Amino acid sequence: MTADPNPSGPGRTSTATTLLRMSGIEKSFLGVQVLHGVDLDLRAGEVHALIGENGAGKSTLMKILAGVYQADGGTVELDGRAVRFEHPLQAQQAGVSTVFQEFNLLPERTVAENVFLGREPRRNRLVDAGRMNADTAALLDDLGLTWLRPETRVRSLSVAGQQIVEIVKALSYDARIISMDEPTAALADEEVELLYRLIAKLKERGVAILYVSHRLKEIFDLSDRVTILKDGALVDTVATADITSDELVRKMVGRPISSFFPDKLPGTELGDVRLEIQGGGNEQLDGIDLRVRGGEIVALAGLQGSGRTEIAHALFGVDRFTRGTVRLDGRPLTARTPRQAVRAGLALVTEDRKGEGLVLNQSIAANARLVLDAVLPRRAGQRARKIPGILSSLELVSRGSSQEVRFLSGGNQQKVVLAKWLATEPKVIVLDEPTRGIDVGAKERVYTLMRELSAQGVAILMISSELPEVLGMADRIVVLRDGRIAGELTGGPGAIDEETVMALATGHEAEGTQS
Amino acid sequence: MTVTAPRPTPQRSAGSRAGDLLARVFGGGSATVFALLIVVFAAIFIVNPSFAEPPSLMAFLKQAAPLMILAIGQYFVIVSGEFDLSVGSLVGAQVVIAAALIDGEEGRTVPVILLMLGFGILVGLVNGLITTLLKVQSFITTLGMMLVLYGAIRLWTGGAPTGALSEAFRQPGRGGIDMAVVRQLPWALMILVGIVIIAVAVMRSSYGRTLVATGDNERAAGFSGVRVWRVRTLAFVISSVLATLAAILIGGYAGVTAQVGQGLEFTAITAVVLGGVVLGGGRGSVVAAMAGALTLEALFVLFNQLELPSTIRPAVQGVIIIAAVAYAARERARPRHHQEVPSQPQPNEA
Amino acid sequence: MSRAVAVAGTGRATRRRLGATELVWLALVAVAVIGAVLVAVDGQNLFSIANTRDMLSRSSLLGFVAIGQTLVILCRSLDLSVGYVMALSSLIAATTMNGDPARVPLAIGAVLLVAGAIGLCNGLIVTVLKVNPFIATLGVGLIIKGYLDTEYQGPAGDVPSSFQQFGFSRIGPVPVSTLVMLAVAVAGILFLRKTRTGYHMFAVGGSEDVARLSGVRTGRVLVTAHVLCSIAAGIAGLLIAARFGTGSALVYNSGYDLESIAAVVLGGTLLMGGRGGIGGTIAGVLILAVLDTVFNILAVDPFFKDVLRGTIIVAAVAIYARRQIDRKASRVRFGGDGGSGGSAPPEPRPDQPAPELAGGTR
Amino acid sequence: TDEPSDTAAPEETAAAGEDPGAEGEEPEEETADGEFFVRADYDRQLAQRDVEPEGDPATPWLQAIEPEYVDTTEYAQDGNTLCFSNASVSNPWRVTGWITMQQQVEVLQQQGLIGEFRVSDAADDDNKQISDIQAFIDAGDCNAIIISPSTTATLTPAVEAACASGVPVIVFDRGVNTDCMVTFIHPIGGYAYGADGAEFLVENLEPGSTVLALRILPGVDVLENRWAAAQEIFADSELEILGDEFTGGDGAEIKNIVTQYLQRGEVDGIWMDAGDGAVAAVEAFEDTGNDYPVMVGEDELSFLRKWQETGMTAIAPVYSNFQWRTPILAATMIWAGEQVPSEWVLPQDPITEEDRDEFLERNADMPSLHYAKFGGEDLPGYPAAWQDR
Ligand SMILES: Nc1ncnc2c1ncn2[C@@H]1O[C@H](COP(=O)(O)OP(=O)(O)OP(=O)(O)O)[C@@H](O)[C@H]1O
Ligand SMILES: Nc1ncnc2c1ncn2[C@@H]1O[C@H](COP(=O)(O)OP(=O)(O)OP(=O)(O)O)[C@@H](O)[C@H]1O
Ligand SMILES: [Mg+2]
Ligand SMILES: [Mg+2]
Repeated sequence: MTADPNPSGPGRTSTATTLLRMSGIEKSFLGVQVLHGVDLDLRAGEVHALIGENGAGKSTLMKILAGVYQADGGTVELDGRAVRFEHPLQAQQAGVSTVFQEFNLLPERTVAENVFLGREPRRNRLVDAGRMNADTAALLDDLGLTWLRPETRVRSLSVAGQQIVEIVKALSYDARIISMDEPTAALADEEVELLYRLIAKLKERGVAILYVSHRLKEIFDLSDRVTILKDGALVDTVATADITSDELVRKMVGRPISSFFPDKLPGTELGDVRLEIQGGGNEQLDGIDLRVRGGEIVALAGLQGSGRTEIAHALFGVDRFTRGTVRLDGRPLTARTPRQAVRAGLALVTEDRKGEGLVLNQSIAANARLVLDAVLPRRAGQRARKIPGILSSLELVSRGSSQEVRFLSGGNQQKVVLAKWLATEPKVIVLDEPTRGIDVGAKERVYTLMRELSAQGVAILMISSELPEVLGMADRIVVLRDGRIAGELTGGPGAIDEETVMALATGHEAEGTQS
Repeated sequence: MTVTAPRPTPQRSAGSRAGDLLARVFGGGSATVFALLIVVFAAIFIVNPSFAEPPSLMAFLKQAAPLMILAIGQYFVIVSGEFDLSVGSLVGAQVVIAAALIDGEEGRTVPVILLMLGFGILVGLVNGLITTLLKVQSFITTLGMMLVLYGAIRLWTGGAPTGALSEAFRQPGRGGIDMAVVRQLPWALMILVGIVIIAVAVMRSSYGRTLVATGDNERAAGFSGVRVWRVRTLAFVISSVLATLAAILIGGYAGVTAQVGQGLEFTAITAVVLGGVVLGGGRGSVVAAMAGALTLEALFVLFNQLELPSTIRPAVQGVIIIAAVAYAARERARPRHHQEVPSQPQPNEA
Repeated sequence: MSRAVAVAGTGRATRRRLGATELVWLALVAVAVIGAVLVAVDGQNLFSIANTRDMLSRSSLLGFVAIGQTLVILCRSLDLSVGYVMALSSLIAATTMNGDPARVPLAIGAVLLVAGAIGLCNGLIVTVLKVNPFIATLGVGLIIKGYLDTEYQGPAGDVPSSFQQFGFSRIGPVPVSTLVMLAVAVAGILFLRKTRTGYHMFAVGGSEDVARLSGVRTGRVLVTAHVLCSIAAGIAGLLIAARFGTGSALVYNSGYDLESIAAVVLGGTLLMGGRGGIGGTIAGVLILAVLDTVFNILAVDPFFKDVLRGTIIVAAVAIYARRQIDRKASRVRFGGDGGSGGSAPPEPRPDQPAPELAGGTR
Repeated sequence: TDEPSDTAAPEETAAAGEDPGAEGEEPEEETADGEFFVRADYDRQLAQRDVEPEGDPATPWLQAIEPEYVDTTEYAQDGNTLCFSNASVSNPWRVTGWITMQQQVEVLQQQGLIGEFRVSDAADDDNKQISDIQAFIDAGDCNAIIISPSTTATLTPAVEAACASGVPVIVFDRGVNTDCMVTFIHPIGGYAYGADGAEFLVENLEPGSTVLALRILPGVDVLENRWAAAQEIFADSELEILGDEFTGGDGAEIKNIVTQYLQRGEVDGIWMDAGDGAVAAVEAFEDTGNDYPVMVGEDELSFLRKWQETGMTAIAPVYSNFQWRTPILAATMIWAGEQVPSEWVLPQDPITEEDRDEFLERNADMPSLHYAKFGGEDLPGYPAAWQDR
């Protein structure tokens, strides 16, 4: 299933007024320059995509526009007048609103309170909660989000629901410029479509949109122009219509990426069943039957909230299966803690890198050996000797293993997470959204790694919301819907198409089970 | 910072390890405390050169040892992301327990000390398990423990301490090996050195690493197989055991008084924070925490040497603590320390 | 549309939720009932006019402090200087009044001004100098202590009887001071529910970065909370002056700092900020007052009281935490936040100007 | 009934001259010497040390110095519920006294003179003590209220409220700024206590010797009076006062401070405003290899034992602990309509080298934090009640 055809239509208006002009923007963090004189201009009614690898400086540029950071050099002109935002408030007042890459909601507050945070409507100087709810309801209705209620606590929403609240919040500002930093990272196709529709509406109103995404498809679907950053420097700004995706990737990475999904390595064989779940179930899952062989890559596909992560967590002892059995290499596995799972030979690369994957204030070395320290303290020192090798084979870019991981870019952080798990020499590795929010170069490295692992006979269970990746990498695809297995698609890379998977995931078409 | 060309992470040489260690000890917010320590000592020496004589230094270290030990214990808890407000009460309770149970009889010294250690472990376990299993914030758990210990001990003794300590019990805190030059090498100092060595070793062990990781990001640590509850509980036990050792030294040093231990928890936490350890966990070194305690004790000596009116000392102490912590916070935010790390390969060569 | 339901969440969390505040008031009722039964066994009536008065008047002093403390704790800060502010305020009040009823307004003004200024210092040290509030307010407390010890060798000043009424007179069984405390509490509740600054306190406590990125002037909010907290402690100081007839420096030894924090937490406000309120705090204060009165009537050994109080506070918070455990934290977005409960109040700001890092870690 | 009145008007107390003056008198009477030094009180207390008290020396808790008896027939009654608002039992001196008081009550309860003995303990919190007293008044069934105020000035309104309720009120230990109570029981007082030690130092030290003053807390009137008197005496001497330090009564703190002073120079004498931790101060001299100072301690046994053991030159001023018995006895006297002194000044003799050994012998089985002049030897619970607290 594909999204609507390009909502902007073919005739791109390059003559539209320039709303915003950023020129020569410089920014350093802790003595490291991350933006080198970047220029960017936004026109009314255009969608301007900003792309670049992890750490290229996209979010930083956006945050300078939003008043979160202050540029060290360069100028920002709004309507031809120079502005300098010292506080996000000033940016908002000037008509710039932002969907940040990181989530920006208060879990304990309601949808309405979050949407109107910082500018609650008042009557007689007192906050008018009634109007706030009414306004939010009106806004939600207007956007066709009738299922979302203003009084709901954000904590009780699903991830996608939260992301949508965030987008609604940015829209509610009535801004002339809206910048969105990977707004779809947590969205499935259906919500992405909703976003497409919203963006189309905004364009009609003459709003300028700065759009960051690692999903090239969206760039081509949505944007009028695209600006490419590399290592904090401007590479080019081109009309999207004038560039192919290969060219775009080349400009972004600095080298052509021939085949995005690497082929199986020679000598990769399907071994015995290493991981087996039979009739697994708990509060959110039911009837999960799953088998992964050594050397095999099985993907779990499904919509947001379909229970994929839940399976990973239940396997790994974060949650539990209350029904059914799990076997690892034929031996029953009832992990009640991650530690037991690790001891049995399981590894889990979590979907939330910063929250669940890394201890950000610690060094690369400390992160990479954390599992060893926690689970195998006696042999930790000895095993940790392999870590530098693993890190370099992952092509980690850092300033030495004593660097704190919070200073790494997303892709490099993910490599540290991978290294941490590889050091345990797992038999089965579960990768939950392993490429979420990382750039193409790093993605490719992850894919290669997966191939290498399966060549070594490791069983891989991959969870991903990016269908191309699922289709490109998996030997088998298990589709989940509402916590149950909706179907299983076999045939390996190239044999299955997106429509079949989506049909299963949404349940809109007849069963296509082939297992 | 990011380059596309792959470059391997360099192997760490011995030199780079030493560099790392130095960076970890002196880097970040910890540099402030060492600077402050030097300044305070310099000031003391200027005001009173005789303080630099070995016997005086030994006497100083003897009295500083208990707070340093408490600070080390508190460090374990703080770096794991928690608080231990019960140590002051625990020190008081332990001294009173010792006096009441020993009651002046030499023969009971060792059994009572063993019993005190057992009691310390118990208190730490209760603190730790309530915090980790019942999910009560440690600030509240240990505040409750502080009240309970304070009340229970007085309930038991009817308000004021009873009994007496034995001579043997008083030795570790009061005595030492008589020798030339330093006059007396205090047992307390030797015990302190032993504890510091063990503490540094523990922090470099797997346990220490998982402890810091837990304080930094409990969830990530949990997903990495760390048994968070166990790691934290152990930190509370360590804190309580070290508080017990501090109690043995304090009781030995000065005998029993009703007020013993009062307010020590705040002094210990202040010392740790002064050492650049961040409340909330995950950052700071144990050596710096100990240096924080030493600095605080040195500051008290300096106030005395300067003949500052004793009523005004808290005010000066308050100003210095706020200034030092504020300065350390600025330092941490500055780039310098992250680049000064020796032997770091330069980024971006491609 | 089934999809919509999925996006809107399972709704699990919204079911069967009793607000934290209601729970605390229920706890208060439970404590009162159990207390009344125990007292009745002893042949007395916990709710006799005399005992009711006693409970209410015991609650007023701690009430003021705890109301202020609630505001700062909601902002994920805390104030350990309140005891010293109370002592200083009582002295300023008593010495300014100096027995002259005409000077009462002047004294009240002076107290509020000085207390507010101290709160401003606390707030600025926390926000501008980025000192952890624990250390900042401990340090400011020490500074005030130094001043008090140097300046006042004991009780000083003289409070005219007209102002002593504030401490002693009653309307029916209800002491005036309790009424004033309740009025301040109501004002505080309205402030939190009806003003933007009040809303923003929850936001700052929930996540300072989120609040800042949403255009909230977080520094100002936090400073406001600290100023209001100190002013509340100042009012407590006024009450002390009224009850003592003089100002007393030694009040700082009475442990109101920790006790007020305990009352706030007992009242269901999260020590990590972002959730809770003054309503719960008042219930927390009343629980402590009921306990105090019951212990007094039953002539419980004062040291046993400490043991019981410590146990009750921990037990109560353990019960609140229980309720939160089954509400699983949203996995992706709110990382280790909130529900995990176990961790101490972290420093409210990261040291780095790196808001993006804070997203999932705490 | 609990209307506060302005604190006792200055003229009243001032005019009353010698009798109502307690320690911590009205600030109005302040002289240039400082907030806590009232010369009239100082002179009177110093003089009272030499006055022979009335009554049997075998029961010093019933003796009185220069008593002025008041008639109590208006309070005579059959009711015998005794209410006691205690400031706290937070230090060994108060604990010792509190045991003595309970023992005394037990005796009288057995004799049927006292019925219920109701106690509330304010744990050193003035506000709580005010509430406690208020609760006694409100309860309305106390036949007498004994108050041991935690702070002089702050408890005044509450004591006045208690008096106004018509119940006989007995105040002991620290005073309050009113004379509405039936009797105020206290040993001679803080000036005398402070002077005993200071005079001893002046007598036993060469001119030019150095003295370190160790104090517990600032701002507590009883303690401030002791220091004020000592300062008065030191000012007239040729002793050099090195400093006055607050220790919180914590032994470790005391030892630290003394060690630091010794490290700076010689210390020939130590003056303390209370004996808690006196042993720690002495040990600081031992541990640093210095000669013993001339020492001012207190009648706490740990100090007396250390003194005997080391043979140093010392004195133990006494703040008579036996005063805890007196208010109980006074209550029964008031109920019986017997006269009591309006200000009941109990004797307060320091322990000197001559009688030290005698007191040590008498208390040989007592714990070290016990006070030699606790005056409970004749009570039936002796000695077990004081031994296993
Ligand atoms: N607050 C900060 N402190 C230090 N370094 C930072 C900070 N914020 C960003 N950086 C660094 O600046 C560089 C640019 O980061 P930025 O987040 O802008 O990249 P990005 O293009 O948005 O990457 P991604 O695609 O991963 O989101 C990275 O190297 C990052 O590590
Ligand atoms: N924090 C939470 N609180 C309540 N319910 C949750 C929470 N997280 C997930 N759920 C629910 O659990 C079920 C399974 O969610 P899960 O996250 O496993 O799905 P998923 O397919 O992995 O989605 P995602 O792409 O977000 O990882 C869904 O019904 C979801 O709404
Ligand atoms: Mg980014
Ligand atoms: Mg998932």
